[in-house]
Amino acid sequence: MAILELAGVSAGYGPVRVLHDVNLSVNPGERLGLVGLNGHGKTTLLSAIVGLTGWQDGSIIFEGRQIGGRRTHGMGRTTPNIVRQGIALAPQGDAIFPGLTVRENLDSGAYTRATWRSRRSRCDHVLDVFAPLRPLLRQTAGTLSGGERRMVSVGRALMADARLYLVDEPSLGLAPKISLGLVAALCEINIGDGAMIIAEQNLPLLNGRVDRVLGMHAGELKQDVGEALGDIPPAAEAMAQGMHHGRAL
Amino acid sequence: MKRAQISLFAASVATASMLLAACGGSSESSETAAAPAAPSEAAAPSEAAAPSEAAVPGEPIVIGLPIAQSGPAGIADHKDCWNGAILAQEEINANGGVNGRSIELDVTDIDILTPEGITAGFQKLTGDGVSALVSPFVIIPPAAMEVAGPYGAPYLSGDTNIDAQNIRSGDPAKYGNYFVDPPETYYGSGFVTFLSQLQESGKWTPKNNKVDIIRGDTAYNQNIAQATIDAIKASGGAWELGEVIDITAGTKDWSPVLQKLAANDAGAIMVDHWIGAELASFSQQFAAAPVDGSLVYLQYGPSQPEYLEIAGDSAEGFVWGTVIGTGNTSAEDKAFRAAYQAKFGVDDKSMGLVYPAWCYDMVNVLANAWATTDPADFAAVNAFIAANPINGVTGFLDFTNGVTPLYPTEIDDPTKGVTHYFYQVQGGRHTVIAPDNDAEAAFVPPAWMK
Amino acid sequence: MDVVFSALLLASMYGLVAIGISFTWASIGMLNLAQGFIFTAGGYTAFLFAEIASTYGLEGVALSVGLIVAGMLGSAVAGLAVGAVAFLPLQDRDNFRTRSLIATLAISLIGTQVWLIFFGPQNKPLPPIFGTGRTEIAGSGIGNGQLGAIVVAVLMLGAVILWMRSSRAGLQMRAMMMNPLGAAVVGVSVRTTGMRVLAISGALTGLASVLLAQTFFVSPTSGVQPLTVGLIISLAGGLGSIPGTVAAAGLLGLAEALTARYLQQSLVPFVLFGIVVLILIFRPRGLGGLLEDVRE
Amino acid sequence: MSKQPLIGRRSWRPSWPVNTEKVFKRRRYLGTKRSVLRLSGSYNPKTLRRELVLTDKKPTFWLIGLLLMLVLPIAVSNERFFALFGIICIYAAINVMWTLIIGTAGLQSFATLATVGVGAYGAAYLSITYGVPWPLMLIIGLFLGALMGFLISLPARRLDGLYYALLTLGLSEFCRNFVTQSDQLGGKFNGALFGVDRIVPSDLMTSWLGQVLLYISAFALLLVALAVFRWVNGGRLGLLLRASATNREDEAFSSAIGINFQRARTWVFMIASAALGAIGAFYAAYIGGTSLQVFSLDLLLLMLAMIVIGGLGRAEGAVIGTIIVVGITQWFTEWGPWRIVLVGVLALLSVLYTRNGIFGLKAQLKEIRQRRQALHRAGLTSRYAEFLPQQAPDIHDKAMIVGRTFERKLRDRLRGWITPVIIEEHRRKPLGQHSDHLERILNYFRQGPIPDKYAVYCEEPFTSYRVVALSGVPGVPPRVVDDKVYPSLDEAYHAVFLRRVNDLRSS
Amino acid sequence: MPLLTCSDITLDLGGRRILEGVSLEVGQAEVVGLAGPNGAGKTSLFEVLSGRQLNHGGDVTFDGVSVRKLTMRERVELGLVRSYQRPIVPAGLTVGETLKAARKAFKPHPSRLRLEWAAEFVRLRAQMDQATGSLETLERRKLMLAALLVRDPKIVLLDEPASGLTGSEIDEIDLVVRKLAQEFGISVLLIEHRLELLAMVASRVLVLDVGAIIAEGPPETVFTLPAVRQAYFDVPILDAISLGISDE
Repeated sequence: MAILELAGVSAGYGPVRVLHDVNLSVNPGERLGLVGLNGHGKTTLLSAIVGLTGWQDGSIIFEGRQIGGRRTHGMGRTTPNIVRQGIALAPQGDAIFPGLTVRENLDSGAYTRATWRSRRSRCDHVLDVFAPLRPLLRQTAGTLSGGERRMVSVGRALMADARLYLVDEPSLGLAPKISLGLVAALCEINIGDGAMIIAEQNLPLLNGRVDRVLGMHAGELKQDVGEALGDIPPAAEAMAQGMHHGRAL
Repeated sequence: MKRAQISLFAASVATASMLLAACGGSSESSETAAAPAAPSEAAAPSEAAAPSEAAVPGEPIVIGLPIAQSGPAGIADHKDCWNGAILAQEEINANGGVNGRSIELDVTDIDILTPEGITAGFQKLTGDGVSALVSPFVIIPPAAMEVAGPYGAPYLSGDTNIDAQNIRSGDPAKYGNYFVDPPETYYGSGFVTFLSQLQESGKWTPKNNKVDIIRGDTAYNQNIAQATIDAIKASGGAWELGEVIDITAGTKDWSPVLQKLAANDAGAIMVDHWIGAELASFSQQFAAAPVDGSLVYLQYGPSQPEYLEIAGDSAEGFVWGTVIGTGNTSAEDKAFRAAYQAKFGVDDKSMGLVYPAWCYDMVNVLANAWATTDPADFAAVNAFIAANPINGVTGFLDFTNGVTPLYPTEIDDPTKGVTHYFYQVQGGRHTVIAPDNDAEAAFVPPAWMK
Repeated sequence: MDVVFSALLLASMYGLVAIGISFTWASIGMLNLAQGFIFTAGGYTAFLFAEIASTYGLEGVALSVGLIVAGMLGSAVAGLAVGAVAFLPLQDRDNFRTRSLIATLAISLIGTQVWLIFFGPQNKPLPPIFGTGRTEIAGSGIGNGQLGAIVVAVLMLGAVILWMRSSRAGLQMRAMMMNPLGAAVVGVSVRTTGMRVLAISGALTGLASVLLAQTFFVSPTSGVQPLTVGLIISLAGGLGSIPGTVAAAGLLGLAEALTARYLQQSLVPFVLFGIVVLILIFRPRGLGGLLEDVRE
Repeated sequence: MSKQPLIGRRSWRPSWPVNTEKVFKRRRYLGTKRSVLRLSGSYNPKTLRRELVLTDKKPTFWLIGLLLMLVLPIAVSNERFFALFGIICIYAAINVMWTLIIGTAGLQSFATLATVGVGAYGAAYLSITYGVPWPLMLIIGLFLGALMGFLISLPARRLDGLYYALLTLGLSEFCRNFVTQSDQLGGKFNGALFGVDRIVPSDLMTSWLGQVLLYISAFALLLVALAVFRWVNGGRLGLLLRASATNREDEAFSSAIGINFQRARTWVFMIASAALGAIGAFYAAYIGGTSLQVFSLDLLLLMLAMIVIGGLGRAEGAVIGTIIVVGITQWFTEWGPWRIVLVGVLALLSVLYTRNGIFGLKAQLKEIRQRRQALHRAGLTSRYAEFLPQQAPDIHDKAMIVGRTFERKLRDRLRGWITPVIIEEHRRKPLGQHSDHLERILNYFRQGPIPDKYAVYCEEPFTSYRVVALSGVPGVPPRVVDDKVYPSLDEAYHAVFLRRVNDLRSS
Repeated sequence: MPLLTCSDITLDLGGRRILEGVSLEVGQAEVVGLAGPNGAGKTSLFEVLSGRQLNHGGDVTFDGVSVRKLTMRERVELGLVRSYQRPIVPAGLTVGETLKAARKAFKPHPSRLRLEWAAEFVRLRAQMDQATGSLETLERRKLMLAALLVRDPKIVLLDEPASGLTGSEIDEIDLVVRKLAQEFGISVLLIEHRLELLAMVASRVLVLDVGAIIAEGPPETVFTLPAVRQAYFDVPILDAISLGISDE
């Protein structure tokens, strides 16, 4: 049975409709890549799953429970409930708590009553993945660099005892070398029979690391990734070669 | 009449708002432009509100009462006044009214803190065509006089304000309809006189002749403080000014003041502040840590019903005074108290001692005048009130100068003026201790003076 | 020593009121100008409780505890009511800060008049909670009422701050202070937490109300002064900073006590305003206002 | 008015047929480029007749509304009505200036009434003590207000919005305490000063003429306040401040283009404060005195309720809000405390259910309507046309949607036809007779817009050709798209074809 | 003489050293690129050069005079303007009003023709009465550029003008940058992650890493230097990430 089943999901903000009748099903143990250009609805799709859009319509079934449906009221009102059912989101932009220490930030990811007790061991586990955070545990998160913040943000999502991890644009605004490392780390994490969706603009970053890649274009899902990426942004290697051309083709 | 005014206002506001609302955008249809016809039709009835029309024989005579009900100040006193007026009105109406006409009260809310609020309240009443105005204090009397003066109907006010009375005497032609109680400055001179009399009577031997004054921040209290200081100077060394301690309204912690008082150790302490609840708080804290042997005088505030209720046992032994209070010795006073307490379900402890009596008296003054004059003839009524003093529960109401004279400071004859009462809390109730001919009991030194 | 007691009393009362304002601001971004209404609500509830208790002849410790609990409960309920009107419906609308500010203003405008209509303009006293006697400490006397108020206030403040620092719910509230979106993402419901915050700060205000009613009584407008003082303290302390607020309460309480004792009572407002201006000149975000920097 | 032909979905505008013989002369306000009441001449595209069109109804409504406000009290000639509308005018003037501070300058200052109070007390005190006549009082008030504005604007740069708001709130309290305790200003009537030189001599005061004059003076004050608002908000200062509104992004932008928004804010604040000071002096001269209540929190709350109910940041909102609130509180005095409750409820309702008071309602309704349309349209466009979904609501031209939908369908079809066979066919013979599908594809390519259209550039005839892209702008040379050089024209043609095919595929 | 020079810039933010002894020169009508991994301090350097960040060590000279103490706005008046990474435009204005605000920002006000020229120059495709909020990224960037060019600046600092744009949109920016330098003699200092754009327009590229300049040279060669490749392209081991420094 699919862990997540989207049927006819439309969503948007205010007068704007960003997603159009999206159908998607994610299987247990699957790592799914979601690629597409800016503004074509990747973030909105992930936000819709946790109810962070302005309004949405359609059915989202997570582990047999309906978490979507028709909603027009405020953004983020149902999010905490959905998150507590076992979905962890590392949002675009670092939604970390700048005044708390790194440890407190990570702890806050284990918010539910059950995970709260095991937060120490979970924290160790996350620090194994993101080793650079270990010496920074007592530091205030607001003073971290962009890469470290992103690690805290993703690490916080990993603290939860989730069945479905959603990671939004791990590479955004990061230098190629850092983003590559981050994505590689993400893809090595053992998710068991849970699932993970990584939204990413940079297709080569995901190549070969995820089980399946879907494209996103103008608010619709495309099986054909090339169609979604009219212009595939160059990966690091391609950039170096592409310098001699007028534009990257 | 009221309905006409409401609809007049509503129509104009609706029109204006529709029009200005249309300014907000451009694509609205222009049909709203047809609206201006409405207000001029609605305007017609309000012109009928000329005062002369109110006096059709057989119809009730209307007294206007501006009573503060919503603002942050004075509501308790104003409510007292309202009650007193209701009592008088019902008594008069029960006795067949005035010349067969009943008396009616036209009550409106008034914002006594802003000139425009006072103007609005008074204009509401003059617009209704009342035959007289009875008002407890307003904070800014000139604003009220500005409306009431030209209107001409008798305006009986509880403003103890020397400057308002100066304005009246400066232009008697314009403000000849303004009848008031004695100004606040008498609190000062009366207090010093009281101290001297008390000392002479032998009931109290002051430990020293110093007088400390705790001064509140309103002009009212500052005037009283100044009058007290002047009176102390005029006493020729019998009394000596101690320290003047300034406080602000809203004082909750009196300990700094108490510490200063203890350090000064004056023979008499005057708390020149008018808010009953804060005086109650003072009483509580003073009673807990008193200055031994000092006589404490609180200004008019304890007349408010809440004082005794809040201060409770701590209030015992404090002295206070008022220039327009209710006595408890004469038959009229007792009858009034009994009637008032029966009607409003209060007792001696929880009855206001100033404004119920004053407003009760004022309605009676008016009824007395209307018995022989035409209520619509304001000049005649005013002349009658000025020329014919009557005996009320606050004392002898003689408005010869528009101001009732005060016994015993201004005149010596208790039958020729209203009385400056001094009370002491004895056995949990306010007991008149001065002047002598009205006293229920003698001054009893409180616990800290024994 | 008298001055010290004065200062302590003022500081603890100020602290209780200001911390409610500061706390609400920090966690849900709402400047609660209905704090005065919440304050009077606590007072009136305690007053009603006292009325009922006197008919049943309740006395002594039971009465005292009952009064405090009733006051805190009443204010907490009032806090929830304010939340239901000014927080829940507006919470995810744009311009929430301005909107909620105006909504709370309207509530305080309405609240005062409602008290006036139902309870009349008279001040209402509460029975003494800590007795009327005096205690001698270090050579100077202090009323039991004041002493009890200081002790209870300090204990309660300490408990709340400790709870904020160490518990899961505290972490959740602090997380929401920093980043409401992030909090939602980790499963903290802004709405429930917000209401909880309002209830807790309401309860603290109610405590202040009951304790202050010992000397200050309850009246429809008795909330205005605590509100302005609370605003000034939380301003000087740096909105949203709890240690800063406590420090500011101590500083201003001491300043007020010293001014009233050695200068004139009437100079107190000027001195307090001057100190706040000075603080803001040197620290534009108040004594502890670091939080604002990291929020956004 | 002629019969109004409805063309498309153009919004309805009132228009009048004009004499076709005469040249239409646009009347302008003196010294500006604005036409009177925004009347302009235009052709009706349907009847092809000339018309006089009211392009913006706002000025007309302002005119009617203000005229009504002027005439209404005079027509009614009721003493109470004069007083009510007089005080409405003064409060409205204060609120308009406050709107300038909060809306235009974006400073959350609550010291408005404090400034008014300082102007009023200063002018009243001088008038009482030295017999200063009222015109001089206004000037004194102006200076006091400007001084006050300067002092208050000092901390604005340093302090954060909310801190500033609370500090200015404290300032009112400070002023109140100061006046209360000052023996000179605290005066005779519990903080109120009375006996100021009045605008209308007191012997005229009770007459009808005096009342009318007094009211007209208050009305003139409102007009001046509105004029100042218009002048500042619509002028350069207003523009600069709107460019650097309130959030940090806007401020970053405006400092990038060199706007000194701090100075502009201070200026607006000073202007508004000076006006407020003058209004204070006017108030003192109008009422004959002033009271402590100007510094109180209660009045400030009521004022705030006024601008909230009307709609924050708009002059018309300030005026209407004032009319409603002052009307309720000063006219229905017999309702007692309930009328304050009513004001509170109105403020609460406007904050809960409207976006920006009464004047936000229209835009709000419009937005609801638009959102419904946009959702519908977005549903259409997502299936057929090529839009980013975000764009959909901004497209009002239906023809554009139809056009794009057609384009999209066409491209989908053409894309399906592009096969290796077709490409091979073109490679073999770029010019000449082609199969039907290729011909259609080529036709589509030929129709493309000139900007960025690929073209062949001949470096050296018969040996060296390159592919370029046209700029689309006359005088701007084409740019070279890549380094490749083609030896023959046919190969260059085919390269262009391949590029276009590639673009078609990726579109 | 170079138009803009800075020497030995050091900058500390929140207890971290962001820039360490950075010196650079930009000549008249020269296009200089600035590259480097995220967190290298590129934007911070812009903040220093543009005067938004004044608490730094070292000196900034523009057009022969030291502008060390001048604020951003004062530098704008001298002809040193910058853009931002995010395509920010005033939210409450229309396109025309935005340009008008730029024209009227300070005296002397350029003529309206100048404004039209600027809009035309960047090929702004927007109605003058269109709300800026409805513009797309590219048009926003162009509007920002046009607003900057109204003032006839001497140097423009562009912070990632191509981020968030597609290939053909980048071409338009490319064209504008080139014309600025070649036809109007305006110098350009350019931060860009899209190396292909840098390669096309810049005559010289500086590579910044960890707050210091590690390489400088023409774009054809500079990216092939081992130090640059190591900092920029090589797939890292995770432990090395901790060196990254925020440039926000």
